[in-house]
Amino acid sequence: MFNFEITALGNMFFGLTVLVFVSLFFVPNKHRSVTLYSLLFASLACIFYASDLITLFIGWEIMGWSSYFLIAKTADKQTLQKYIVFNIGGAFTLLGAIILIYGACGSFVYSELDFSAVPSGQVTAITILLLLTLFVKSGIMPFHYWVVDSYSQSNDLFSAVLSAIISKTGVFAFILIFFQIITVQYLQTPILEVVAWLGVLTSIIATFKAINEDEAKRLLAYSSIAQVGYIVTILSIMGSLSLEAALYHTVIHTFVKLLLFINVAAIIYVSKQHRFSTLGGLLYKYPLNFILLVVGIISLAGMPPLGGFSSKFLIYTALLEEHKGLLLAAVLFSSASAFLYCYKLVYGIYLGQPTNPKTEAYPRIPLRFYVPQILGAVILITLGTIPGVIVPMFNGILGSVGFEPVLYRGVFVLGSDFASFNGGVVIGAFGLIFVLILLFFVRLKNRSVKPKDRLDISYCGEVPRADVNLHYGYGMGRELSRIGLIKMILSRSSHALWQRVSTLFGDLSGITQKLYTLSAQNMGLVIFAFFTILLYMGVK
Amino acid sequence: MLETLNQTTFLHTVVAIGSFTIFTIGLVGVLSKKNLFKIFLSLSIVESSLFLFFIGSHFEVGKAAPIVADGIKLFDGHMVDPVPQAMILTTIVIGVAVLALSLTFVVNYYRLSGNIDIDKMDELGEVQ
Amino acid sequence: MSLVYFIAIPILASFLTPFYKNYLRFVSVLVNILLAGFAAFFYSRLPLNEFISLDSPLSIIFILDYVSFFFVSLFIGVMLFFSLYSIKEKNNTAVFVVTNIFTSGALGLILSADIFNIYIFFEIASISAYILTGLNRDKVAYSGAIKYMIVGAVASIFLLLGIMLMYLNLGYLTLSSIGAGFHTMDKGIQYLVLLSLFIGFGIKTEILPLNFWVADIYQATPTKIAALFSAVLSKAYLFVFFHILYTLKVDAPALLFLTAIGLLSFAVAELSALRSKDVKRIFAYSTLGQLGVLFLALSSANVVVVSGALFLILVHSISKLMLFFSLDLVEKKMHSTRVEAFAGFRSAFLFTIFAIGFLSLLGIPPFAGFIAKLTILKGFASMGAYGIVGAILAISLVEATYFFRLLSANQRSKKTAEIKVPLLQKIMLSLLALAILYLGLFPQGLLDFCTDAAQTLIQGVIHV
Amino acid sequence: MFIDLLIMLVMAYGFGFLYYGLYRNISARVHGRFGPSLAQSFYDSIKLFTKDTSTDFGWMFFAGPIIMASGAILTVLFIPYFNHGERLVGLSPYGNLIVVLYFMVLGPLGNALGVGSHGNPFGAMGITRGLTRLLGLEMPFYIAVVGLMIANESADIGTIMANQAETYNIIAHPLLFIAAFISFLGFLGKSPFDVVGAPQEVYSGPAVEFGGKFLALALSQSAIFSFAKLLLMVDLFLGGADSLWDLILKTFVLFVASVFVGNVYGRFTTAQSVDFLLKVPTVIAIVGLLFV
Repeated sequence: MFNFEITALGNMFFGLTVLVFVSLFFVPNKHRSVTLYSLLFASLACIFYASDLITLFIGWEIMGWSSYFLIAKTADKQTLQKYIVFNIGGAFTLLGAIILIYGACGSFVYSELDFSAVPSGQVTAITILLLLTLFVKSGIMPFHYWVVDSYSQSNDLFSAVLSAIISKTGVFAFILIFFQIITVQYLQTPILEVVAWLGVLTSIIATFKAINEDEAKRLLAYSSIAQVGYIVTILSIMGSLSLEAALYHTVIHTFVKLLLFINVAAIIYVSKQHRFSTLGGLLYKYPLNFILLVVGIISLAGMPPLGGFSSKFLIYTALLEEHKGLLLAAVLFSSASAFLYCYKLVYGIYLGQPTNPKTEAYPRIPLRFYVPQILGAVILITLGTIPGVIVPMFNGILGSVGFEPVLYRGVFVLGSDFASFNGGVVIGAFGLIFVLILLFFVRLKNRSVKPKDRLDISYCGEVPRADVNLHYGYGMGRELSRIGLIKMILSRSSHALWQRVSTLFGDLSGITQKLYTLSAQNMGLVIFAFFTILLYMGVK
Repeated sequence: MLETLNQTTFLHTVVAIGSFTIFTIGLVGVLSKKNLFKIFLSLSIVESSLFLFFIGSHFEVGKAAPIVADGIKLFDGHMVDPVPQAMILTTIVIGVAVLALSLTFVVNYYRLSGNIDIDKMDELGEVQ
Repeated sequence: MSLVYFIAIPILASFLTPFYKNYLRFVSVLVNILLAGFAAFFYSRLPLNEFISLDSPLSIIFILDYVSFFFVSLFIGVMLFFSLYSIKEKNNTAVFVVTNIFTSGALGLILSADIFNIYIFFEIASISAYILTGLNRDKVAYSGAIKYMIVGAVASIFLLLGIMLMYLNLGYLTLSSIGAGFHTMDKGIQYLVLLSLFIGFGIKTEILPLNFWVADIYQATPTKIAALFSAVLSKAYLFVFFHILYTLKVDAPALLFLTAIGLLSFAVAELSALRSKDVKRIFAYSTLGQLGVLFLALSSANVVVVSGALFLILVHSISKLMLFFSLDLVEKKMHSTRVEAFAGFRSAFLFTIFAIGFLSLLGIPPFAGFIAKLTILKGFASMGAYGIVGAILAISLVEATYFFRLLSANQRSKKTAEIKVPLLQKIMLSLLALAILYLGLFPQGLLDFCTDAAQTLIQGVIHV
Repeated sequence: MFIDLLIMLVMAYGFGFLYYGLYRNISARVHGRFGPSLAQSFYDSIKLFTKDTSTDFGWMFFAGPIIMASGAILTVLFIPYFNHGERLVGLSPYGNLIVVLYFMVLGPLGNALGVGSHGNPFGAMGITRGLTRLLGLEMPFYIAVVGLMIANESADIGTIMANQAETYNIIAHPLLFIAAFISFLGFLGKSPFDVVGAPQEVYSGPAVEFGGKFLALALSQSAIFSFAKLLLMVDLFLGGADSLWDLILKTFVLFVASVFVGNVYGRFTTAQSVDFLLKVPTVIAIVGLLFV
């Protein structure tokens, strides 16, 4: 029943999983359940190394329910309900697709699946079912309903796993199924077009929702949705370069989210606060944590000279090469808006003035929190400097799914014929300029004075009262809701839709329940009536 | 006239109509009476109508009852089919047993709840 | 060796109760072990026909082929489990008296190959079920029993009608002869016969719209007994119904009608459970839903689907035993089966058992329910019936909703009572859970047997 | 190589402050008064560097302006000055247009970090406004640039420049130019998009706590940065420069155009400007993109 096969694609995703799990092993957490984490790990291995659809499905389901029990320790009932309905639903659409594939091709084994004789309608049905599964797992709108609550309410350790690894299983399955199994010639272009736009709309909407969030983990959750949205968009281009871009972004996003979630977890661990309106001013208390967070958000925003830029660059290039101008414009819009939530994250936690009088008394962050963060930071900086270093691995994957590798011009250079850049020069130039200005500046430094206290600021010519809130974290991003388009995005929510569906089923249930409380006599009436109806139908 | 009455088909018709009437009476009783006793009795009547129909349908004019008595070793063409008789006998026994059991339940239920009206049995159902 | 022992031994054990009144529980275990031994003895001699007394068509025939062996061993297994599980209940002689009769009724139903005997065992099983329902001897129990008896009486009336019509027109009682001669009958009579059988068995196999009484009965019945209803009784009727149907070789539209009814039954039952606030009723609805799936799978006349259905019967029996028995422990502690009570207990062991049971019922790997569901869906896919595949999956989602609601209710509520599970119970329940896991990971042997059994079932009873 | 880079930097610094001085003069004339001499802005810059005291809020406050200045200088170094030139191309062979676009936001982010680290809420407020406005500014500009990249099948600035030997992009893609020019106004901090730094709106915005050498660095980088932007516009839409005079002429024309437009309009609030930018120029740019 279980059939496995070592593939380049599986190796990459499993490698990421191992790194994330091993580094998270160091992080202190009171909700650590060895059984469930091992099950989850095994199920992920099962997914990444499966060689038939049934094994994949088994892994998928075990992942689903073991995550459920991990979340269940901290999340509230409604969140759990959302989680399970969407994830089991997604798994069932996967099973439906698998059954359809079996009906069409007569096999479950990847290598035996041949779609050349399958009618295109059936392939379309299979595609749509599979896409639903992937959309649920990756949180593509409008199937993202479960994501944010689950990410934010699960314990801090598991949020990182959810965002860094579990959201990537959707990406993995997309690559596996649409690049390797149902190859591109059997896919319908309009569907791919829709997928691309769904991905990018998701990222735009999620970005603005993130900007509007007051809770650090919810912000990261929305950001996760947005980032996976890019990956889905870029994957739906179905080209060699786009696959490389997607793989690159997957790697980057895994480490960015690992870093950021653990960073926030560390802050929550010491401060017990998780809202921006009750955090702030921790910069000089936890400088190392701050620097790591900055590394994370620079990569998240995709700015040079760190690794995030490399993957963003590939995404843009891939879209440009295919002449997807509008799509690229939309990606850029979302990408540009991402600066705002990145800044909110760093400002809300570290910058500005402390909002909590107890800030001074916060304990030190245990060193164990730095293991995954430093791992992430090292990888991100490395990938910024020598962006070409992991390209050979991607080329191997491309080769194994039957695509021509297009990148690789040495470790420092990343890019295709369309455009390329030299990561070493970029980071070197930046570093050099930075150091030169710094040296020049330090010569002037002896003429600086320190402020007297935290209220010694330029405040319209007065000294602010001590009880005035000098932290702007609560209001950041409020301007956005005054802008017509963005206001429209922010005021809408899929909550009402899903709520209506849930109410509908509840009402239906109420009606059918009434049937099951019939008295014996009415039951007899039903039986005789049924008999008579069938008799009448038979006679006719 | 008497010839007609004595024909098997005619008798079968009479039995069919009669048992159908009884069946209907029983059915109406089951569905309309509120007293638990009456409902079970009505069920018994419905059952009886079936017995009557079955036995009546196998009765043929001029044949003896299928009783193995002295000197008769074998069921043959002079007797009516013995199987229905055996079946109905068994069924009647079962029916009596079921009726007895049900009446026991009704009596016990009445002792505990003081209620014998089927519409007032509200112990079961969805909790709110 | 005779097949009659399967029926005679348990019923005799009950009738002889006065001789060992205080030790009946041990006797019950012994009886079931003995029956299990018989089953093992007969396994190598399959298939088997046994004629008692006269020649066909008047003889009494017992038949033990692959499929009836499957059910016989399943039921003996369940009853053995039940008797072992309750071996410490000293003051509950009545339960053992009736359950032995119940065993014999259910086994008789499976083994009989002539319709009048089927009717008799149908009644024996029903009567023991009525008594079991009323066993609590309170208002609720009697109320349930009365309801059950009224509906049951209607069912037996219809069954009797069908049997009489068949005998009137054919003059046979044995299944094989009836199967051979059924299509020589007048079309109208055929329809009437099938209709009466459908109503009679439909009530007992708990199929929409004949199943509106079921949830109330489960609620009235002692929780452990409800497990027997769910695991044994309904399955026995289900088997006999399809045994007869396949023997009569009914035409495709009739089977299609049954498929539709099964699907509808599944949907309505799962939907009703969504809002229910009583765990016992939720389990009852879930049983109804699973029976709907079984009904629709068994009526497909496809070997793969039917073998999946047989697998599901086994898995469902095990899961429901687990769930009802665990619920019984909860009920004893919390004095209620309401969802609030369910949410309030604390016991990691019971929680795990519930979780495994739910996951298996939902058909989620790596538990055995998944294999059953997969086989059924695979079969439907090979028939090209993708609509049914979609419907089953969609309705399963509703099922998942309420099962997981129960789990999260327990996880996230304030705990009011700690349940200590006695060692015996712990071992027995763990055994069931392990069985589910084992069958989920290594299903092949059982699947092969199920395929043989499915072939036998679809073939119908043939006169050998 | 290093000499080239140094020349580019010095030129950017010189022209940046020169144009800043011109801007002050022209604005003054438009308002009907006389502005300061052209040298005044250079004096200001050097004077501020030698100011005696400035408040220092810790190392992040210190690092912020440096990152900002690094971003501006990096931007200049990655934009080639001359067409087909061997000289003064800086580091542009190692980067491309996308890299440059991202360098342009590196500065503001560094600034944001620095500003955030002093405890003044007005600074953070100004930064939020700045980032929000940036979001609006980037949209039309990016779409225009994307259009050019698609039209030229390359993201290399040199290639885009070289391809304009026949027709300038301002003529070939007028809609893209209009869109880019509107956001260019905002990038330069000209009316009507100058709300961020305007002291009347929020009490002095991002620069609220800057003084002395911090302000000096901020001013210098802003001068360098505005020249970099002029240069980029010239390279992308006006075919680049063949000689030094060509370079001065083209940047000057573009600069004067922006000054005049800026002086005519009033000021948008943040929300209004983003709204406007997302509606008018973005739509123009998208239409232009469809023509590509």
